[in-house]
Amino acid sequence: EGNAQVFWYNMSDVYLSSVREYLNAAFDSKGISYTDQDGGAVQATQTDQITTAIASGTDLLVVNIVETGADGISQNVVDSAKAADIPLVFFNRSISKEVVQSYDKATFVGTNYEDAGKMEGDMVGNYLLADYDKYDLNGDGVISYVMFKGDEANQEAIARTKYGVENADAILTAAGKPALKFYDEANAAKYLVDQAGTWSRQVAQDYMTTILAEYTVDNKNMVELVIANNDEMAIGAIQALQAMGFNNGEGTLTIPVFGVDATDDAKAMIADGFMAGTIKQDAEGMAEAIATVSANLIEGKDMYEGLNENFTVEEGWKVVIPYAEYTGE
Amino acid sequence: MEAQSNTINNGAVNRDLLIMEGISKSFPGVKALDNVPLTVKRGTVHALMGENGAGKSTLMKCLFGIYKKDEGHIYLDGKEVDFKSSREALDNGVAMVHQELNQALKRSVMDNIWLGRYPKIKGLPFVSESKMYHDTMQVFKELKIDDINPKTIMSTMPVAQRQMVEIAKAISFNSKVIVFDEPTSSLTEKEVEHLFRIINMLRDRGCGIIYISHKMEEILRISDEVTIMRDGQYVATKPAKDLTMNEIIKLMVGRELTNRFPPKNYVVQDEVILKVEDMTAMYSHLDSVSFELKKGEILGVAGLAGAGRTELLENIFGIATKKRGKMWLNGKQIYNKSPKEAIANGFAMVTEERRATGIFGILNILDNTVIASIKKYLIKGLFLSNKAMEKSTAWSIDAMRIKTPSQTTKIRALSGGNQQKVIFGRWMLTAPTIFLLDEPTRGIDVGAKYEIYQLIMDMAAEGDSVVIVSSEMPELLGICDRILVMSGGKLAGEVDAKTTSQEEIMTLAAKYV
Amino acid sequence: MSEINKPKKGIAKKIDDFKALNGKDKASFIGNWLLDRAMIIIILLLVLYIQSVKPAFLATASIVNIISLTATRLPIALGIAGAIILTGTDLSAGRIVGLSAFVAAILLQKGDFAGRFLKDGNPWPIFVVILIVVAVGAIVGLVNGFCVAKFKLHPFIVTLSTQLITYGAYLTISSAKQISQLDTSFTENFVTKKIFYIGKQVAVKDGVEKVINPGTPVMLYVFLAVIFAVVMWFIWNKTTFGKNMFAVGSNEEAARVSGVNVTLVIIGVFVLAGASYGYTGFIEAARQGASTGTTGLNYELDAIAACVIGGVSFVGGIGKISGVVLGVILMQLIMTGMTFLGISGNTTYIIKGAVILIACAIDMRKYLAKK
Amino acid sequence: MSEINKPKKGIAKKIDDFKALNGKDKASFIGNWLLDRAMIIIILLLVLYIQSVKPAFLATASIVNIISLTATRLPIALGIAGAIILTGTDLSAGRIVGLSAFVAAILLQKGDFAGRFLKDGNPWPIFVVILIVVAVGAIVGLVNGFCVAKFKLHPFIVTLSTQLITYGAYLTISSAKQISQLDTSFTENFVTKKIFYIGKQVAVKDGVEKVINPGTPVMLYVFLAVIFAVVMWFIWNKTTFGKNMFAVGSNEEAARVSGVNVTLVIIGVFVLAGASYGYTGFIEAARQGASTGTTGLNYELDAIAACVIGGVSFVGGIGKISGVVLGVILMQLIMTGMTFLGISGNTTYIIKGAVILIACAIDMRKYLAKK
Ligand SMILES: Nc1ncnc2c1ncn2[C@@H]1O[C@H](COP(=O)(O)OP(=O)(O)OP(=O)(O)O)[C@@H](O)[C@H]1O
Ligand SMILES: Nc1ncnc2c1ncn2[C@@H]1O[C@H](COP(=O)(O)OP(=O)(O)OP(=O)(O)O)[C@@H](O)[C@H]1O
Ligand SMILES: [Mg+2]
Ligand SMILES: [Mg+2]
Repeated sequence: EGNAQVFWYNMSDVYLSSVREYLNAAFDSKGISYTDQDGGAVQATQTDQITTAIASGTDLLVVNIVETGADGISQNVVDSAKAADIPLVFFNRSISKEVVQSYDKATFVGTNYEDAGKMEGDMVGNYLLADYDKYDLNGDGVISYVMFKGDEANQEAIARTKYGVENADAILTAAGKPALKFYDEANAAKYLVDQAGTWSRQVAQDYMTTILAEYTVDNKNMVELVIANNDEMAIGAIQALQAMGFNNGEGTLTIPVFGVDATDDAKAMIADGFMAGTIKQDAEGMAEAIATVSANLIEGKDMYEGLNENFTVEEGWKVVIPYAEYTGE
Repeated sequence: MEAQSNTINNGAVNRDLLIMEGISKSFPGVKALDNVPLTVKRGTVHALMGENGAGKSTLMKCLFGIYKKDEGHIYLDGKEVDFKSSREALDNGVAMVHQELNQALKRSVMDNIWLGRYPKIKGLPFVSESKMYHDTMQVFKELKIDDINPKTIMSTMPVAQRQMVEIAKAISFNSKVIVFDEPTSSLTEKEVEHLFRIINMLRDRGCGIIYISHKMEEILRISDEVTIMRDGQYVATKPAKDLTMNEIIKLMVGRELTNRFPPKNYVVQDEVILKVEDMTAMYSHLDSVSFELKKGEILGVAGLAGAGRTELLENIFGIATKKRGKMWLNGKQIYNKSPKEAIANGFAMVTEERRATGIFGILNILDNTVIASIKKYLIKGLFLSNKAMEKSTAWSIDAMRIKTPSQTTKIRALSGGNQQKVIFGRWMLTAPTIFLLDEPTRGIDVGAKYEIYQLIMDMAAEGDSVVIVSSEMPELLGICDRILVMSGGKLAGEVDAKTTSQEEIMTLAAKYV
Repeated sequence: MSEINKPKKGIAKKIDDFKALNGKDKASFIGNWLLDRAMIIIILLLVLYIQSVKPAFLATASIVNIISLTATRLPIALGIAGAIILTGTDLSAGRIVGLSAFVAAILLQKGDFAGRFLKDGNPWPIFVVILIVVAVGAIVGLVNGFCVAKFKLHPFIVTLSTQLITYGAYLTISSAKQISQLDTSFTENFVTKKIFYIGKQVAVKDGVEKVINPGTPVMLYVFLAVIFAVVMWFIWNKTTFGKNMFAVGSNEEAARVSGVNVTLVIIGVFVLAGASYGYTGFIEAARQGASTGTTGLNYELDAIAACVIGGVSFVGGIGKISGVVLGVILMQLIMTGMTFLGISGNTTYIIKGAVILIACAIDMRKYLAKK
Repeated sequence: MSEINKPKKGIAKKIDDFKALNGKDKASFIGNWLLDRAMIIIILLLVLYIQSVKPAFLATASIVNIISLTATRLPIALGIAGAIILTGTDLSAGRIVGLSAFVAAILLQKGDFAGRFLKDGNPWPIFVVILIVVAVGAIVGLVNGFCVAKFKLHPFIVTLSTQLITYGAYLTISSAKQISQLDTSFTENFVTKKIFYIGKQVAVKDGVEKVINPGTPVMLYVFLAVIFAVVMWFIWNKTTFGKNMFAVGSNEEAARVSGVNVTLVIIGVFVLAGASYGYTGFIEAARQGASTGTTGLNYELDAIAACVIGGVSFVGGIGKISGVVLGVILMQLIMTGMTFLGISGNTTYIIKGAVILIACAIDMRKYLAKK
């Protein structure tokens, strides 16, 4: 029973579409009616939707906030929900502790958004150390890399871009190896960005093709590592590599490529040996946790009652869905 | 073409080619046509006459499928027709030269002529450019148009030539009925003669021609029958040879109009108000024109099409870029770099192309009227006063005798002549000391012309000066004090309007061609 | 003149006129009358429908919500309407809103907040900030107008370029940092200040006032938007600039010949539009309590749609303030209504698109020259 | 006619003509000559500059890369150009690409893939899929054209609506699911099939061929794009439809009274455009090996920019296939060049915006009617 309004940051997001599928099913099974709303990646749109939903008198707000990291915005949302006494579940895109704790009927289901990048960085570092010289194609002792950023201004993208390299460097330097080197020294930003902010496969593919036109094995300046903010961009890079005869499995030169999300495509790529690894976020588990918490809130029970014990509840405000490295089943 | 003319001449020779019966048409607020009949015989030129807004163009548009008539019947060759689109009209042998030039200016001459019926290469879905070119040359040769290259882009040609292209296009359809809606309003005498030759040829071929014009001389010269309309109603149809100019005017206007031009009862002062020296244009062939304009003088500018008369006015008024040349207003040098500056210096200008540079089609009469004098209506320099604007507009409607349902009517809903009057009124409101007029009476009916001449004379009598470019020689001779003749972008000479003759002017006009 | 012969005026006259028509004309008269009011009728039908399904729709809180949301979208639509009247468009609007929201936010960040963007310092006086932010918008508008007027480029391409440039500039200055922790002088005490409460109920008991129902607050920015609309109405209808704008939009060449400084008018329209985006940025920053990289993104599309729905035509020279207001309200009603009706995200796009299309098509009919 | 008096032709004549000019006219002649070729000159200067900084820019691999990327963007630009020639625009392009990429992807998903969107089944024959996908695009185009022609709505608002509707439809059908694991008959064996290798070196040693240098592959879709452009050239320049399109764009009223079926022409242009987006969707799905919710997003903006840079004017009735091709190349050069020059992030937006603006401004000068 009860009506929930679910606010998605962007309905075309691939990972969230699987969360949505699971969540819709979970709500159905719990008898909660729901409406999915699309913020279209614009915070103001979402904020207005939430205000309107509150005015329409819904029972529960489930929010996948657009702008992570700006407390002012999430605080506004919490304040309006609180004023109308409507319970609130944030999920997936992170919210700060203070904000969530300012309302006793609010909680957050998700991960720490910085973790994905950190974990990816760790995975990259360890992967390289396993056989450093093999990946150092030109034998100069340094691994040159390219980083694909999904969106210039997105906080998650910023964090993944930052930690994806920093954490790898930390592991490498601890092992006495030099830090990673961006393939193009002229590039001060040290990443290539999808200008449209869509984290898209096609953009990474176009970039990578362009890079491979200049950086080749013959020139001894080949790019030796690809780190992408998500699997889509990683796959785009792989497709460009494959077109030039790399990363085609056994017998071809394979440059390690890393992504985040563990999409079906990425898993298949990893299984075929085209891709090195990715970070998995458990969509089904997240959906299940959201549905459980939601039902509890609507019925006025304790929020975390009956939650799957795989998920830890951190300091009473956050249900942590763990990330996991994925390098093949 | 041969076969076509034969079929027209076959059948009952005397049967009427086109019969329109009881045509009615209303627009919001206006009954433009009220039960109007029109019968056109084979092999005749039928003139359609009436004041501005009488409904002539509307009647023709109902025939041509541009407007849907409310009531009435149309019979073509004895068969009832009701064209839903221009396409249908053209396919059934009705062609039309429209009152307002309506062409794809960015396309070439031949693209315009064959628009809607491009010839194809046999067996292929492709257009045959060569056939288009040859057919165009063929048409031009037949009509003796020898100065137009079919591949020229329309927008680069002077209005007169574009009008000739439009005429050639209408004729190239080999239609049974050809409508000419004020074809000569932008033609000079030379082209008019040419057009008449063409029309006579068409008449001999058995076509029925409907000819609309406000130029009386033309009507009496070319037409066999005349139908007269007034206020959307049919007045009379008579053989042309039984009519005189005054009779026609009387039927049109409903009252006697004895003089075509108002009497001149003042003298030009000696004082030079404007001196133009060595005026040369940057982007056109206007070359080293110098002249003086006296206070209270009406100065005519004559010349053939392309003589550079429009360019002269445009350079003076700051629409076109000058290459060199100086101007003095009352002895003080002025520059007129933009129309705004020119207006501030007391100039006003009615341009040649009403549709392109005159009217604001989508705006109403009031907005169209006050735009050039807008500052006048500010209260304390801040906000516009509706009352003041309405008052001025009312004055203009009244003074120009503009036929309109209200001040808030959109100007594009007015007849062509009435649009011209609105523009005239717009400039009168700026109270100019020097009024530049480029074909100001184009498309204006006789009655209204007289009123406009009167306004021009009144201005002159009050000491303001007027420069008037016109292709109507009688008009120049009738109202001007002095006439400049231009030829090939240069000044070919200057004549006294009272003592000169049309021949003298024509000789000068040909000096540099 | 006797009393009887005096021509009737106002409604009485209209009724007489109507009676004088014959049956067919009467029908077409009613048809036209309805057509002229198509937008209002569509809005009313929509409201009635939603209301019948969800009675809460016309509760005070909901109405105030719709009005507030309309108020946030109105200025930008009024600004962009000018560009459309000049047969143009303005794609840079959203990014200008973003840039100015950022400027407003950094100038008005809390003084004691450790993560301040401008290290050390205090929030600036709010009216100075308004001026600065409006100036920021106006400057980008100036660039737009200048390029359109001087290089004769179509506004579509000019504003597409400045959209990119503005966003690039924003990213460069801000490093994509979110600016939050805004001073309350800006947010609570100014923009989102609650001016009065609708439906507030107070009981006096034993000489002590007690609030029974807090009511729905109406905030200052709603009033600011109304003032903005009134000012724009005067500019459009009562100034020479406004008249010139319509003239240029209707026929640029004719306007030039009539002594209008076309360049100045075009620049003026874009500057005014830019200023309205700057103002919107100011309000958005306060409303959201932050400035981020997506602030303002794609605002122009809804604004343009609202204008066109409200009868501002791309043909140029046509448009009314009241039309724009109705257009914005309709756009807002669509969005709000769908939330009330529980329509889900994907369907929302379809319905929004369809309503825009239908509303414009109906509205357009009154401008069509009849055959 | 004697040999001597025979008028010279071709270049010889041009040189004579030039010599006949006086000094100042010569200068302006050269100026105009350069201006007419402004786009090519800009492109050459850009190439020379990047090449001087990064010599690899003009290596075979890089040139093939630029050509390939241009090929992917060309069809959509050629489609949208038609809409611009009609004084319109088309904002629905990107979403139509997205929808058709989705359709192509579900029809061509691997038969043995467990997560198939269409449960059980096999990939359809590739040519049937092309037809279906092109039809999908054409149908949305038909809706666009119909609304523009029949309701006299501006393409901006119509295509904004259909953009939303198309996206909504896509979301509804696909649930935003990513469709991947496409059959190789589609990808490797068709669209991205390597037709030949440039610079491939093979040595025969002991009767056995050995590849020394694999060379740079050129893929089928490059050829398809060339064929597409050639077909469009014929349509624009050699068919009645093409000529009518230009006439309608130049003066709709004139075309109508000349007996052109304006409605049909407008619908035709949008259908053709829609078909080109459908085709692009097909190619994109294969190139990326997947379809997602962002496939095609905002493609229209780059395409429109490319058209305008290439001299297709919003004034209507003006445009050339060669111009569009140059425009797309320039847009591609900007993006590729910046990658080569190591320009990234914020600055790319600014540079892209500025180059579009400058290129258009220079190009526009040759169309300005001087008075
Ligand atoms: N599209 C329209 N909408 C509304 N009214 C119109 C429209 N077209 C014509 N009218 C009105 O119909 C009447 C007849 O106009 P029409 O153009 O036929 O006159 P005309 O005889 O051709 O005059 P002119 O000699 O000035 O060309 C005028 O009063 C005009 O205002
Ligand atoms: N001999 C010529 N040399 C160069 N340009 C010419 C020549 N004849 C005509 N033109 C072109 O024609 C135009 C001049 O026509 P314009 O309109 O000035 O003629 P006009 O004397 O005003 O006649 P009207 O007003 O009757 O058309 C100029 O734009 C010019 O480019
Ligand atoms: Mg007429
Ligand atoms: Mg002229």
